[in-house]
Formats: sequence, C-alpha cells, structure tokens
Amino acid sequence: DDDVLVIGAPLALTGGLADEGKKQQDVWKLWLEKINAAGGIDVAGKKMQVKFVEYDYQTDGKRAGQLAEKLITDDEVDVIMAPFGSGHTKIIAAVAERYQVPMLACVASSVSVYDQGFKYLFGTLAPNTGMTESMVEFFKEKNPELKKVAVYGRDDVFPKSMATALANSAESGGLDVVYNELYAVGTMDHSAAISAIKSANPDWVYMTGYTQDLILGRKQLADMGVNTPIVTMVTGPAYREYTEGVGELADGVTSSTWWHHSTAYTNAVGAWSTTADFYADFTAAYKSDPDYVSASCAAAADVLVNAVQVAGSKDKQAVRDALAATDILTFYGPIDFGDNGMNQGREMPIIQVQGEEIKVLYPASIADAEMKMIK
Amino acid sequence: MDIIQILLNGIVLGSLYACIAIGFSLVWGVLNIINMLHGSFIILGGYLAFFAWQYSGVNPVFLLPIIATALFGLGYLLQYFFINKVVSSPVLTTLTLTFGLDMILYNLMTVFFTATPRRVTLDLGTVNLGDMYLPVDRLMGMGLALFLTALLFVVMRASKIGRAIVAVRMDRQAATLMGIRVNNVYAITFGIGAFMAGAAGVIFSMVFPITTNLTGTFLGKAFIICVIGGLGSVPGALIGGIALGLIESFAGYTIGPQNATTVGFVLMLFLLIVRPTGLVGVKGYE
Amino acid sequence: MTEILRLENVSKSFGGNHAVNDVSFSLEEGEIIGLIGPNGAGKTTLVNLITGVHPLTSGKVIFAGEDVSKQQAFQAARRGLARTFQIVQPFPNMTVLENVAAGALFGGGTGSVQDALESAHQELKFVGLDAVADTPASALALPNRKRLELAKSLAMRPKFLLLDEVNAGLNASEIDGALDLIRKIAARGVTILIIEHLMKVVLSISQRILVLHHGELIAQGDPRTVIEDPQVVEAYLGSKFAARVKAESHHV
Amino acid sequence: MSESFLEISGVQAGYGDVRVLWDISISVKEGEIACIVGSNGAGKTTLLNTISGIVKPTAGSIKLDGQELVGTLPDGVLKAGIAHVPEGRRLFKGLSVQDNLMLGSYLRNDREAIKEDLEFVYEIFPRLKERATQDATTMSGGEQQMCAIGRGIMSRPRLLMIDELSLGLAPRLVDRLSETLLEINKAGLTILLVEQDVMTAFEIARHGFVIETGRVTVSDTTEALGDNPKIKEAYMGI
Amino acid sequence: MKQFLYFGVFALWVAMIAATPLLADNYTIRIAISIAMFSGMAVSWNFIGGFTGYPSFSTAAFFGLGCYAGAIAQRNGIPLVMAWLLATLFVAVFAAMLGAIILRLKGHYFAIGSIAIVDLTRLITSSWGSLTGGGDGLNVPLLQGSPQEVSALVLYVMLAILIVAFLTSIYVDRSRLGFGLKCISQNEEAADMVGVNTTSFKVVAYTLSAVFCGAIGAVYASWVGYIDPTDSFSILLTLKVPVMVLLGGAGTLLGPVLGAGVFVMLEEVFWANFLEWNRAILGGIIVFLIFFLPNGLLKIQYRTLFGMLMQKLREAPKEAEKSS
Ligand SMILES: Nc1ncnc2c1ncn2[C@@H]1O[C@H](COP(=O)(O)OP(=O)(O)OP(=O)(O)O)[C@@H](O)[C@H]1O
Ligand SMILES: Nc1ncnc2c1ncn2[C@@H]1O[C@H](COP(=O)(O)OP(=O)(O)OP(=O)(O)O)[C@@H](O)[C@H]1O
Ligand SMILES: [Mg+2]
Ligand SMILES: [Mg+2]
Repeated sequence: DDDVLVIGAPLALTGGLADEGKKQQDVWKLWLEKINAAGGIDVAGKKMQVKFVEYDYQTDGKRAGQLAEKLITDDEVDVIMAPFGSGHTKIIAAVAERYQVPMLACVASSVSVYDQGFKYLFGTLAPNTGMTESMVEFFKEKNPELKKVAVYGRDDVFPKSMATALANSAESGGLDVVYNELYAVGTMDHSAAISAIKSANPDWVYMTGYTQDLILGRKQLADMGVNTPIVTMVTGPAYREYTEGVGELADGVTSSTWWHHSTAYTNAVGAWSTTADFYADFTAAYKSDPDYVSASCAAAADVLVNAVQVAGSKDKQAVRDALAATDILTFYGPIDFGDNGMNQGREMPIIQVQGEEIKVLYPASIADAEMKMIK
Repeated sequence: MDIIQILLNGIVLGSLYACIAIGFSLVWGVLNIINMLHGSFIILGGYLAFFAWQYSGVNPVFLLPIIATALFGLGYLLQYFFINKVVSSPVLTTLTLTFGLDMILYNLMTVFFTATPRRVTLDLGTVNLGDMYLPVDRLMGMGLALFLTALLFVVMRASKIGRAIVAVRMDRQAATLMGIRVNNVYAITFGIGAFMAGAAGVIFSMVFPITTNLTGTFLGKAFIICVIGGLGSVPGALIGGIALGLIESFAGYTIGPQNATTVGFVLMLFLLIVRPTGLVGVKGYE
Repeated sequence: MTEILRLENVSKSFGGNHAVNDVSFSLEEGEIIGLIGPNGAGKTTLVNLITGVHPLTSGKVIFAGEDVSKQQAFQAARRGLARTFQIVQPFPNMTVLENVAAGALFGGGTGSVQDALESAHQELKFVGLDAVADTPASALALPNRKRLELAKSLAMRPKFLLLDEVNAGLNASEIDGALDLIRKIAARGVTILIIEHLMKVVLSISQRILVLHHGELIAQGDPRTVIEDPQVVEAYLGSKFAARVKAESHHV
Repeated sequence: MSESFLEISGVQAGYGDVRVLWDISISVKEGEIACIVGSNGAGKTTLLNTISGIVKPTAGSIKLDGQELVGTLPDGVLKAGIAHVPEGRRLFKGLSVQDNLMLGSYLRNDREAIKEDLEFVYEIFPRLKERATQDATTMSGGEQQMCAIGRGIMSRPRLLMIDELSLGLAPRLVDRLSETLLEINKAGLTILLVEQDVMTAFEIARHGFVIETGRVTVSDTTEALGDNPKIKEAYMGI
Repeated sequence: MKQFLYFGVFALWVAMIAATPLLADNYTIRIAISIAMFSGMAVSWNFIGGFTGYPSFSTAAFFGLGCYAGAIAQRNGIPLVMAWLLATLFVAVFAAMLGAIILRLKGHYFAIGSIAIVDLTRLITSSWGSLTGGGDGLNVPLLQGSPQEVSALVLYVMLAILIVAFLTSIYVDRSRLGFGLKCISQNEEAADMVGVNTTSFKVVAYTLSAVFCGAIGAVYASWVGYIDPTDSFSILLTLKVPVMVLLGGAGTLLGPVLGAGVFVMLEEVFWANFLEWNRAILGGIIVFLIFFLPNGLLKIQYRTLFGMLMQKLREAPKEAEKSS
C-alpha cells in the first residue's frame, strides 16, 4: 500500500528492559495521535498515513533479531525503529543492513554500534564522549578543589562505555582517577566496591548502570558514609523511578543526559514546533515529565517523516539518502547525521536533583539553577 | 580498619543471602525438587511488602508475618494440587514443572507489577562504630534473617513436623508406617520454603530495589549457597550464605567487583567436586 | 590346582570402625567356598574390596597372579571377577534379556550388541529364565530376580563368582532349585565364593568354609570341622542352631 | 468380649488391576504369636500392607479388638495399635539409630513413657545402644533388623507385625531375636510374624497360617502344621 | 523395520524444513532455522540427558563458547568454515575435559554443577574483555550475500549439523556405547559391576552433547553478526532444550526433533497472538504436558490418555478428602 508509511518497532515490553520499552511505545502513541490529527503527512502533494507495527521481544536478543526479520519480510515495514540499548540495537542493525531497510536508533549512544560501516543505520543520540568532556570541565570550574574521581560502572554496553569515556576524559582533564572498576550484570550488592571507593577518598563519585543498580548504589554510598561533594549517576536522575526509589538521598545527585525538557527549541520541524509544546502534550497525557528516551524517540519519528518528505516517496534507497543528508532542528534539538550515521555532537545538558525537582546546570543557555555541592 | 568493615559487610550481606537460600535448600533437600519458583516467590513477597507499605504506611517488618503466611498458603496449595502429583518423578520432571509454573507466576507479576524497581524507602540511617558504618535497615534485615533461621532450625529439630519432614525425605513409605501423612508433609515443607522466600522478599524490599528481573539472580544465589552449605540443611544454608557474603565482600574489595561473582561460582564448583555434601554434610534433623 | 585369589593382610575401616581387619587367605581354582559370619562381620565389605568397589585401607588383593588392589569395579568385571548384590540390582526398565546382554557385552567382552544378545539367550536358558526373556526386569518376583542376577554374572564369563546372599528370602523348596543351579555353574569351572546365612546351603555346597567375625578371619577349613569349632558356635551359630545343624547334616 | 483380637475376614486387595489377595480370613488372639508362611509372591507382604492401611482392600473387613480398620489411613491404624516392621527394614538413611527409634513414637505425646520405651529397647538390644549415634543404614543387616523392630516397639503397639524377621540374619541372631520376641510377647504384646524360615517360625509361634497365591489354604496350630507332611515337603524341604 | 520408520519420518521432516526457502518468506525461513537449531541442540542433549539419564544443563555454555570461539577465530582472520570447525573442536575438547571433572557428581549435584558452568563461562567471557569485548559484546563479520542467500545458507548448514547429530544418535543407540549409556541411566552401580567403564562412557556422552551445540553456536554467531555474553550464555536456553526433549520423549531417537519442532512452533503461535500473556500460556502448556504426557509426545497412547484424564478428574476430590 503506497499511501501508508509503516514503521516497525521491536520493543522490550516485558523482561529486563520493559520500562524503557513502554516509554518508547507511549511516546510514539502520542506522536501518532498528533500526526493523525493532522490527517497524516504530506508527501509529494499527497496525504500519507503512518502506522506503527510493534512486537515485544521480551528483552531477548535472539528474539529481537527474529522479530526485526518478521517486520521486514512479513509486515513489509518501510523503516525500523530500534529498541532501547546499544546491544539490541546492534543485533537489529545487522538485520536491517542485510535487507537494506533504513533504521533509526533512538536510544543507542555507544560508538561501537556505529563503527561497523553500516549504511542504513542512523542514531539520534550524540556520542558519549562529548558528554563526559564537558562534564569534567564544568565540575572543575564549579569546584576548584576537585582532584580525585572514582568511576564505577556496570559491565554492559552503554553503562560501560560511559564509565570508560568518563575515566578517559577525567584523566585528560587532569583529574586523578583513584578508582575505576566495573561490576557484573546482576550484582546485588555494592558494599565491597563502595568500601574500596571510600578508602580511595575521592571528591567525586561517578557511577553508571540501570536504575535498580543506581538506586542501590546511591543508598549504599550514603550508608557506608561516602560523603563526596559530587555524586553523578548515569542515567539515574533522568528517570522518575530513580528519584522515587532513592527518596531524599536523590538530592544533589548530578547526571548528564542527551536532552532535558527545559531546553527551549523553537521553530522546529516535526510534530511539535517547540520543546514547550511537546512538554505540554506529554505531561497532559502521561502525568509525568518526559525524559531523553521519550524525546529522542519522538524526534527520530520526526526525522523519518522529514526524510520521506524530502525523498518524496517511501522508497527505501531514497529515504536512506535523505536521512544521510538530514540537517534539521527538531523540538529535541538539532539533528545532523555524521559519516557513521550518528547525530553530531553538541552541548548536552548536565542536570541535578534539587529538592523534588530536576534542574539544568549546563549549558548556560538553558541552565535554570546553580550547582549545589552535597554536604 | 578496612578489613573489619569488609568483614562486617560480608556477614550482614551473608545473612541476607542465607535468607534467600534456606527455603530453597529445604525444598530441594526434602522433596528432591529444584524449585524454579523460588526466585519469583521472593520477588512476590517483596512486591507485596512494597504495595502494602505504600498503601498502609505500616513498617514492612510488621507486615512480614502476614505476607510470609500468605506465601506459605500459596506454596502449600501449589504443592498439594500440582507438584505432589509428580513428586517422585526424576529431577528433570519436577524441575520442568516448577519452571512452567514459574513462567505463569512471572508473567502475572510483570503484568500486575511491571518491571519497575520498587523500594521501601524507610532510610533508617546508619550506626557508626568508630570508622565502621552499619546501615540500620541491613542490620534489621540481618536480625530478622537470623531470627527466622533460628526459628526454622528449632522447628526442624525439635518439633514433630520437623522430624516428620526428615523421615519423609528419607523413605516415603516407611514414614507412612510411622503414622506420617506424606502428602501433607510435602505440602507443608513446600509451604515453609515459600514462607521463607516471602519473608526474604519482605526483608529485601527494605534493603534492595525489587524488580521482576531479579528472579533469576536470586535463584542463582540460592543455588550457590546450597552447594556451599549442603542441601536441606538449615545451618548449612546459613553458613553457605555467610560464606558467600564474605567471599563476595573480600573478593569485591581486593580483585574488583566484576570478578567477585566469578569467584563465588568457582568456589562452588570446586566444593561440589571435592565435597558434594557441602561444608555441612546433610545429616539428621537439619 | 592353581591359586586364583589371594588376600594378603587386607584391612578396611570406615572412620574408626574396622570392618575388615588384617584378613589373609588364598583360594584354589574351581573351589566352592562358603563365607559365613555374624551380621556386620564384614562379609559384604570383603566382597566390595575384592571387586574394587571400595579402596583398601591396607593390604593386597592378588587375582590370577596379578595385583589388583587398586582396580576399579568395571576393571574387576572385565578381569573375570563377577559378583551379585546382597540387594539385587537389575536395570529395572530393560528386559531380562537386555540385562543379561549387558553382562556379556561389557564384562564378557562380546564384540557386538547382536552377539551379546545371543549369548544372553544361552545364559537365560541355562538359569531357566528364557520364558521371561522379554519382560522388564522390574516385573520379576524375588526368586527370579536372584536368578537374573546370576545369569547376568554368568554372561560376564567369570573365572570367579562372588555370591552375596543369593538365597536369602527363598523358602526351603525354592532353595533346592537354586543350589542345583550353583552346582551347575561350578561345573563350568567357575570358582565360587558364597556368602549365606542359611546353613543348609552353606553346608551342602561348600568344600571349604571361611568364618569372619568382627572383620577378622577366626576359622577356616572343611564344613564339618568348622561348624563344630566352639569359637564359631559362640560367635555365629548359637548352641541351639549348632545342634539343629548337626542333626540336619546327618540327614543330608 | 471377643476372643479374637485381630479379625480379618474376606479381604481382597491388589495393585492397580492386579489382584493379589483373593479371600483372606485370619484371626489372631490377644497375647499370642501367630505366623504367616507361604512361598515368594504369595501375598504375605501385601496382606501386612493391607492391614496397615498402605494398600486399600477392595472387599472384606479388618477389625482390631472390634474396631473396623478398613478405610482408615495408616496413621489411624497405627493409633489403633498396630505397628508394622516392614520387609527390608526401611530405616531412615542419614538419621542416627536413636533418631530412627524416636520416629517410631511419632504419634505419641507422652514424653516420659517414650523415654521408658527407649530404655526398654536399648535393654533388649544392647547393640543399638552402642551404635546410638551411627547412621542407621550403615549398620549390618542384623543390626538394622534390631533397629527396625525397636522402632516398631516405640509406638507402644498392641499388635506388632514383622515382615521377614530372619531375612539375612546369622543363625545365632535369629535365635536371639526369637527369644527377644518371646520376651516381648510375654510382656503382653501380640505378634504377627511373616517368615520364610518355617522351622524358626513354628518354634516361636503358636498359631500358623499358610498363604498360597492370595488365599489361606491351611490354618492350624504350629504343632499340627509341623507334622503335616505336605507342609513339611513344601516349606521345610524335608 | 522400526529403524526405517525413524529414517523415513526424519527425512520427511528435514525435507520439509529444507524446502522453506523455495516456498516461504524469510521470516518463515528464520523460524525454520530456529527449528533446525533447537532440534540440533535437543538431539545433542539427548546423549547425556536422554540416553545416560544425567540432568545436564550445560547446553548454553557449549552454545555460547561455540559463538565466541567462532567469532574470535573469524575476527582473527580465520576463514569462515575453518572458524566453525575450530569452534566445534574447541567446544568438544572443553566438554571432554570438563566432563572428566563434573561427571563425578550425580543427580541433583550434577544438575547444579552443570548449570553453574553456564554462569561461570558467561562471567569469565564477560570479565575477559581484552579477548571477548566483555559486556560490549563482539561484532562478527556478516555473511556475504542477499538476505535470501544468507538465510538459505544458514538453514542448510544448521540442517546439516542436525542430520549429523541425528545419524550419530542412531549409531550410538545401536552400538555398544548406547547400550552402556542405557545401563548407566538405569543403575550406575550395576553398570559398573558388569564392566561398563562408566566414567569414560559418561564423558563421551557429555562431549557428544556439547559438540553439536558448539557448532550451532559458531554458525549462529556468524548469522546474527553480533554476540554478547547475556544472550550467548542464556539460562533460558539451557532450560528450554531439556524441556523440548522431555516434551518429545527423552531417550528416544525422534523425540528431541519432534519436541523441538513443536515447542518452537507453539512459542511462535503464542508470541504472535497473545503478546502480553505468551509466557504464562507457554508455562501452562508445560505444566499440562508434565501431567498428561510425562513420557513425551512420542509415547502417547491416545486411547489411555482420555481414560487418564477422566481418572484424574475423578481422583482430585478424593485426594482432597483423604487428607482432610
Ligand atoms: N559405607 C559404610 N560406611 C560405614 N560403615 C560401613 C559401611 N559399609 C559397612 N560398614 C560397617 O562395616 C561393618 C561390616 O559390614 P558388612 O556389610 O560387610 O557386614 P556383613 O558381614 O555383610 O553383614 P550381613 O551379614 O548383615 O550382610 C558393619 O559394622 C557396617 O556397619
Ligand atoms: N507395588 C506393587 N505393585 C504391583 N505388584 C506388586 C507390588 N508389590 C507386590 N506386587 C505383586 O504382588 C504379589 C504378592 O507380593 P508380596 O510382596 O505380597 O508377596 P510375599 O508373599 O510377601 O513374597 P516374598 O516372600 O517374596 O516377600 C507378587 O506377585 C508381586 O509381584
Ligand atoms: Mg552383607
Ligand atoms: Mg514379602
């Protein structure tokens, strides 16, 4: 059917990544309502309808690949949206590449996903390294005493790459990395590592992992009397579950994120023309703040629509070329895919929990609070 | 001073681990069933504690008896109506059956509770002893875990039902001749296993974030602890749990957290081969 | 006559319990030897030591001139040292024929499964079980199970057969049949060591008797002398049975 | 009032579709020792299992001192006063001798009396006292048989059923056990014995039953049975 | 006679799977590949779990090691087919050495020992980042060719492995080895006594249960193009394979193939139709099968099945009475 743009999305709706999968599902639903309200999208002077086909792959990699194939061959989708996480994105990218179907990775930021020379893979998140470098510089500026940092990350594609990137940035930024370890997936206790961190006596603790790891980590840091002025958890505070699970101890925890709703882009291409519009619609629908996963996924859909419009058809090759040439501004920020298909680096927000709220500290253009040190 | 802190960490963590393993070990040792449901029982206990706490505001410690008893009931019924029918089949059959039941329970839990991590945020602070820090909630968890272990130990050793459980484990028909109702004893044993799992879940909800994704992790820990301590033995599970806690604590500190879990597994394999009955051999009433 | 089995100062202890203590004896090829002794004297343990089930604590077992003290059970079987179990141990879900074939195939060194099944057929005929060849072993009643155990051992073409209470649980008339069978086996040139508490069996069949008590060999010799040995009467027979056995043995 | 203590009449039983007991009627008087003999597979064990409630009879009645036991579960039968020492001893592996004995008193609550009975068992079987802490199943056959009988006594039964008393026991021990049984019997316990060694059985028991393929074919005093030429030939090998 | 029937049914089934590239779309081929893959692993597992009666849960360890060995070999420039063979050989040697150690365990202890191997291999793979990429996983060079060519190629290679595994199992079943394994599964002590070298027989069976899984893992890695420790050494896989065999009939020749086929297709159906509840439904089916087909699909006596059902229904209230 030529008048319907079919988007396929294998999602983790159950299993380990179920919460993330649901977020993707939710935001696309919102996005689709918006598009449908406008009667579809305009392509080459005609209205084209948009449809999502979603399957649950139960956080099982083998299944993810299988469903990608089903989407492509059985449901004949025009484009694939990748699920949460770099690992599963890789699996699906291999299938999409083989079938030469354009694929948008909206929640995969590890460079290792993009360095395989794939032609049909495009990612809306920017490289991790950009985030860590600016963070080191910003913290050094805010806290001249800052000398020693402890890095503690989960041994999983994304958290590991963030931890590695930060350790590198910290070293080249002149900080002393006094502790740098990974913990295995499924670790239920961090007291041993935190004891070791404590005896290394850092000024800054940087921990990465899934929400449940970070809740536990934050609590154990406090329990074991690690009182560094800066505690950063990635992606912790970006999620509501984190702040709820940690309670008062969340106060003062910093994080970096690819997007925050206090950014204020206007005149954007896509379903929402300003960040504020998106924020308003999202909070009205879901009674909670959107995080970077929601925004990036919605933006990916916008980029896709834009590419189809530029190409003037849903021909896969044409859409792919249009995607490669993309350089637009969305409510989520500018999107301009580099040679490897990844969104070009830009300034990414550093956020902090202050009281009940999430405040933006950096970049100055959107900052709405001063950084507080944890006492 | 670090060394004492690590030692204490290990012991506290180990007691919590023991709590995970006791019910599992009992069911395995007595009924000869590898209960794949055990991890889900723990999580179920944890979620029930969380929601009951959120709803009522009552400290989960006081909810523990109710929740654990509810799990006892669930375990009793599952055993009585399902597992008892195949209880004397080979390991693989009972394992597959509990695996199937677990898939159902797990699915129900993900639908009703979602995978969102939940934690009872009491945040009771810490006790300081000089340089040492001991979180109050963990200490409380340890206290409860030890209390329950002791209670179960006494039940197994001194009570009639305890003796009946051991007899049934050894020879079903001979136990019948002693006047013991075997199906009932099986169901009670499985119920006790579920009770301990539920109690562990409640304790954990105050200390760890609970999510359905952890069922496998809990099950894995229970396995290791059983092997270290010996099957079907209450003191064995306690010793196994504390041993694992100490190993992870020391290994995590010295060779890094990433390898700490591996060390636990290597130790377990080693023990399995040199001493399959565990540190505390299976004997008598334990 | 040549020596087939010799034990030199064999001992075995379980923890502090000396189940077998410094036992030495030697057996000739073709003999039928009875081994008696009170319960717990160490008879079964001795069989386990000879067939490599338990390692020796000390001492030596020499079989057909070869030191076999360190052998494993399956090696014993392949050497021609077969045994039956006090508590019968069939392969329950295999047919009677397959049970026996297993003996032929592994212990008897038959080349192929087909050959093993054939020779199993012969052994079944020999012990009189051919009628039930295709029933599963678990369906047999006790006397037939004991015979199956025998057939299985025979299929291994043993030079030496250890029979641990193969007649226990049989009544007097069933025992007669069993004894005939054992004699037939002996006639094939197999050396037999028979453990039994039924005096009737031991006395009527053994050429020589060994008596074990508290793990030690307290008497050996021809049956009549042994059962009159006051030590044996005291430790094993009891005066009443001694009298009864004596009376019976006049009968025989 | 009834003279007969255990009264079994017209019992039929089996496993699944296989009928083993066809029509069994037996009566045992209080205070006596009775024995059941018969060839392998005749159904002796099945009969004991039926009495103790493990096997459900399809017809007939089993009464102890007037109380109907058919339909009662094994624990009820035990409570009514019948203890069963099973064929093959069936001791609990991994438990000490003493723990095994104590399990015999599982349904009782009278601590003092239990202690007394334990002392009594140790008195008649001093070997068990020596081995009180050993794993019961690592003992030799004879020791295990003692333990099994002791375990039966520990329920303080009114009727003790023993399956294959002499199986695998040294002659002297059989002798000793027989004497012990007579002693226990004198103390007031009724005993029903299943025995392969007919000579021994007839020596101890007053009354005997011969079971052939699930039917009682002869029932008489043991004296008379011992003189019966058919029985001599079939069961005593004379 | 019976042998021919087995051959016939198996050949027909394989032919049907092999025909999918001619008849169906790539998604169906992918299911066919899944069936071939799981059948191969099930037939493999049958050597230790079915014939020998040892409840082994090591399948995922062998599969995962096959994945990694194949991937690492390829990344180091070894040609595709060579890399597959090398991985297979590596897994076989690994299993033989491991078997000599853990087969001293029996029953439940063996079960845990074997399941621990899965976690251990996963953790080691995960920590040995320099060789395996750790938690990042490894990218494996993609197979060249169009999607159709690639999936057909993978399917035929998987089928070839399955056929070899199946023929091996027929051979073993008729041979001295198989006879000895059956003796071990019935009564290991007695097997020892009749002269079966139980240790070496078990090691051979364990190795056979590994070698095909290793090969399948290596091919799988090349097919998907990316592997990571959690997916390669998945506990779910290690549990699924024995369930499949049990479903079909453990210790039989066709049972594993049948069980794997039915299981994969059932899973597919529930997946497609009951998104939210598919796991529970699958669990329910497993529970049902354990009760009503304890010996597997192959051993159904359809006539008695109905009788059994009725009897269970009649018994249920009685059981409850009995204990009250
Ligand atoms: N595996 C074991 N562990 C500990 N003790 C054992 C073991 N096997 C045997 N024993 C002990 O060794 C002694 C000898 O036992 P054994 O079975 O050899 O006696 P037996 O002469 O065969 O007796 P029976 O005539 O009753 O069969 C006994 O005291 C027994 O308790
Ligand atoms: N659990 C069972 N299931 C099916 N049949 C059984 C079972 N137990 C015994 N039988 C059968 O019932 C019949 C009687 O067995 P039973 O054990 O009662 O005989 P017995 O007289 O005690 O013999 P023995 O002297 O060998 O102990 C035998 O044919 C036996 O095969
Ligand atoms: Mg013996
Ligand atoms: Mg009997």
